[in-house]
Amino acid sequence: MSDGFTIVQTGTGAGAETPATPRHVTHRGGAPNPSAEALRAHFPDAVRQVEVVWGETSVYVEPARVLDVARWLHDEPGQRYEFLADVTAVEFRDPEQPIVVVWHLRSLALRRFLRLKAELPKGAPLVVPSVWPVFKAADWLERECFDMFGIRFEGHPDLRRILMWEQYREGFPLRKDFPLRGRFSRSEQLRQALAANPEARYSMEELSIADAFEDLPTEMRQRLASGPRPGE
Amino acid sequence: MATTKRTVEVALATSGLDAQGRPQRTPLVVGGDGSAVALEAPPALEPDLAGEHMLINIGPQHPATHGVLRLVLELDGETVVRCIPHIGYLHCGFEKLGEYRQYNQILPLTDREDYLNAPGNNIGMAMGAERLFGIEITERCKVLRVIAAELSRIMSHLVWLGTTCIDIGAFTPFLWAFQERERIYNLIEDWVGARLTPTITRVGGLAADVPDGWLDLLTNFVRTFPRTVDEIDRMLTRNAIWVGRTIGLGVMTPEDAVNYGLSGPMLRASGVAYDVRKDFPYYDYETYDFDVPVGTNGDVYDRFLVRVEEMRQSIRIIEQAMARLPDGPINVDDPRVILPHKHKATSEMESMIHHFKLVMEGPRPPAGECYVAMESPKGEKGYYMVSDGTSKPVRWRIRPPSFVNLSAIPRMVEGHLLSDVIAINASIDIVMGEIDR
Amino acid sequence: MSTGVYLPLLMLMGFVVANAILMIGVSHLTMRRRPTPEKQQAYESGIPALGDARERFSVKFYMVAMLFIIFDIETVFMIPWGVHYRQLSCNVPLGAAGCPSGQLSFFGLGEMLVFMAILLVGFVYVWKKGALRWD
Amino acid sequence: MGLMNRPDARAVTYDPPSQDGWVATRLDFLVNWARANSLWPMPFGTACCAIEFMASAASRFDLARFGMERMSFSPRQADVLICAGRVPFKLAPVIRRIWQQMPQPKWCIAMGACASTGNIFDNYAVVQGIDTIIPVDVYVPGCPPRPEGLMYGIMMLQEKVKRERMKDQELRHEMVPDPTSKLYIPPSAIDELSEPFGNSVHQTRSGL
Repeated sequence: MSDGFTIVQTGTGAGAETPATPRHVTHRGGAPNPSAEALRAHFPDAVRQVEVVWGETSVYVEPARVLDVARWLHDEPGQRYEFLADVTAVEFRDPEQPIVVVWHLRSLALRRFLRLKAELPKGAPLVVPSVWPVFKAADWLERECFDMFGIRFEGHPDLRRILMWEQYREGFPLRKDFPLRGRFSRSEQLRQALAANPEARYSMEELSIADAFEDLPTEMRQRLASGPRPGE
Repeated sequence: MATTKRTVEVALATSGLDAQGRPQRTPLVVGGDGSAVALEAPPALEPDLAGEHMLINIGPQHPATHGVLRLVLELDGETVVRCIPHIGYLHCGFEKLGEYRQYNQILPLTDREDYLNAPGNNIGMAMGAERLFGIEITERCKVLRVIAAELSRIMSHLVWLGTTCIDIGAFTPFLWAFQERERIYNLIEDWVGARLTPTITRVGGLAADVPDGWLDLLTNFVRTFPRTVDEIDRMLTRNAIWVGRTIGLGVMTPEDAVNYGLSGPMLRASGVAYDVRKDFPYYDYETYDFDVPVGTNGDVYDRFLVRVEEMRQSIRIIEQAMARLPDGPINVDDPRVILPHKHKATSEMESMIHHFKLVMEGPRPPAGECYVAMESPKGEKGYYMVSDGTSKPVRWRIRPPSFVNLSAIPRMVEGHLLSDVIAINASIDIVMGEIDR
Repeated sequence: MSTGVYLPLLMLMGFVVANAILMIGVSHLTMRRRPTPEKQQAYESGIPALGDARERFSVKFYMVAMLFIIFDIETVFMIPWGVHYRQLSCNVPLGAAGCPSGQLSFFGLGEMLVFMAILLVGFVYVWKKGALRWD
Repeated sequence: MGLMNRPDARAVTYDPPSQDGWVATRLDFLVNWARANSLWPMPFGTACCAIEFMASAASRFDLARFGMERMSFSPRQADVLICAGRVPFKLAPVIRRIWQQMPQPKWCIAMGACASTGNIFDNYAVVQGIDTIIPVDVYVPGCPPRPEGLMYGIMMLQEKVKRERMKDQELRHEMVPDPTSKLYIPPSAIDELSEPFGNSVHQTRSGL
């Protein structure tokens, strides 16, 4: 039994801001986070735009370069953004505006907050590199983002639906074109939910674990062996 | 790219089929440096003596899963070889509902999302909306919100303590904890009228001011509550069964804890002293004198110690907050957000217009976005709101601490015994309403 | 006279057995069976169970169970020995409680020590053979 | 038939052929009295109502007074399924399966507005009332209902249990869902039951 880890204090990095309750935050144009300038210097082509809204710095990044930026922010001794707070997406009401994927990062050592944004035009397929190799926290966050918005994260080990059941037919609920009460009638929704066949409750891994493969009815076995991976 | 067991596992399961058409599977284990290493059969036993792995469901309807969580466990005898959590059994589309409601109508949603920390959620959501409007709330409202947040933290820790004790086998602390909870319920019921879903705040202020005589009840509670905490502490901290069942379980190293995005008591028990009230303070928390308990072993026992100590620190904060509670209005007098007073609305033309606009359309923030984080009993609870100038947000995102904490459960549970799975799962303090939103 | 001693014992056994039969029998007779396919299936927290429970377990579980039975019965033998320990320690068959001075012997104790030594040999053998090794 | 509007006690109807004999009524009384006062609840607690259910089972609002403090988490020994909390569609097959695995006689209390009618969650993810899935005996309103409200619901259920007669046949029927659609009431009834009402009718998205 190890005799305990050494306690990691926050705000020990050089130039860490002193904690203070933000007062009179201006709507736009506050002081940007120093990391934004460092990012613009280090990735001139990847960083498109930096804006400060209500005191928080947002950096618009080239979607393809998100993983490199995240890895640099995480490993760079001057930045040390080791805490990934959230991965989510925003779809605006007018259809032309692209879907924005948002990463919230915190540097505990320097007490800094940074928001990375990647704009995905609606016409093209919604694909973004996954930051899972750098932040293990992104595993479920990205699965939920896929489940709710249909954004595929390349490099994610196990991209399946996490909130809805895997054979969910109605599409991606948080998209603006998805009606609030769902596309089907209530009885149809209930019928689909109740009729979800047994293997819908077990993912492929579990079936292989239980070596229960031969217990399954034959027609399900063919479907499993040949059918598309659920959530594809 | 370092592949882990799941990547290779899933690939194998789908493509590789052996002669009888069954999926071929060689169990793989994450090596030290993250590379996948084949798990050879334990050498000690002859191959034909090795038992087959068993798949069991600690499913949605289970007394020890603190809600409708489902853990599928692959067991070798009693040892957990792999744990696959399934969530989503309480997914009620909160974020979709948020896009159809005005800001004051979203507050009742926050009560029902993390139902153990309802006042705390209301405060977080109101803080986010006020940042979106650019409003500064009054001093009295700030201090009352600090009191409500700390009471809510105590309530949430009491439910966690009660249910974890039942999971590990002690029933009496559950009754003690709920007896104290009923006393906090009485306080909040006197204040706002509801017990579990009070919706204490409004955008720009509070639902109601504290009734007179309430502070004496609060003083009485603050004076007698530590006695119960000491009683529970004395019963559990050096209890051989409790210590035996919790020490050394589900250990998370500080680097892993930060990388897996853990926050709150889970992170502090692993030795990382990150507390949103100290590092990204709000409502003048930096002026309150309280300390942040930090564990050094990152196991279930340390999480217990951290949470019990946090209850005592909350009492200290409430005492200081009561001492500095100023008089004055609780609502900011900004007509865009708060309804003007009754007689002004019926006498002055301008107030009537404000009254009408607020009631019909609801407050309308300028276009913009903001992410506001607060220290909920489970961890860093964030509200990310994007507004396009209308009275209903474009996106209302909740950063759920127990969702991210729970995602680390396969890492914590594998290798332990079946009964330890229950103790580790209880130590994460999960609330399924917040996880599945 | 000798059967009188056992009569209450037999009555107790009879009452116990009758009680059990009555409880199961009456409820079996009056109950209306309504079997449905779902009711017959196994309950596993609300999810259809997969695979069956009769998996092949590692042998170490059975080893521990058997060894427990052996050493448990050893302790069972100690109970009657403990009750009659005083009689065993006297050369003279004893009516009253006391043992006449000078007649004390350690026959009872010795007898049990021999019994335990034999089992101790068995225990050491099992230990060295590795049956108790768990992981 | 709430407790309040009991039939007028003074009016006595006496019609010997249609009523049971002395033995049957006494046996009914004994069985119903035993069942009503020892209902073992199966707490199907999903969300906030589960916390209020725990509070009513704790020492201040003691459920033990109704003989209900023995929570049976397996359907095999349960008499009452208390659905405390909202039921999403992903959970619908689970609650249906647990209800079917409970032995007769069994009853169901839908605790809270979410279990009774889907409450504010009138959206794609939540079942609009568990009576579209399983037959419900008592609906307890409230969000969450106060422990006193839950106890009033329990007392009404006990009243219902005491009124049952062993000879009336259509009491203890197992629910047989339609094999293809797996619904036990016609789809039109489900759509009509799940129709939005009250505030959720005009949940318009367009921000004014």
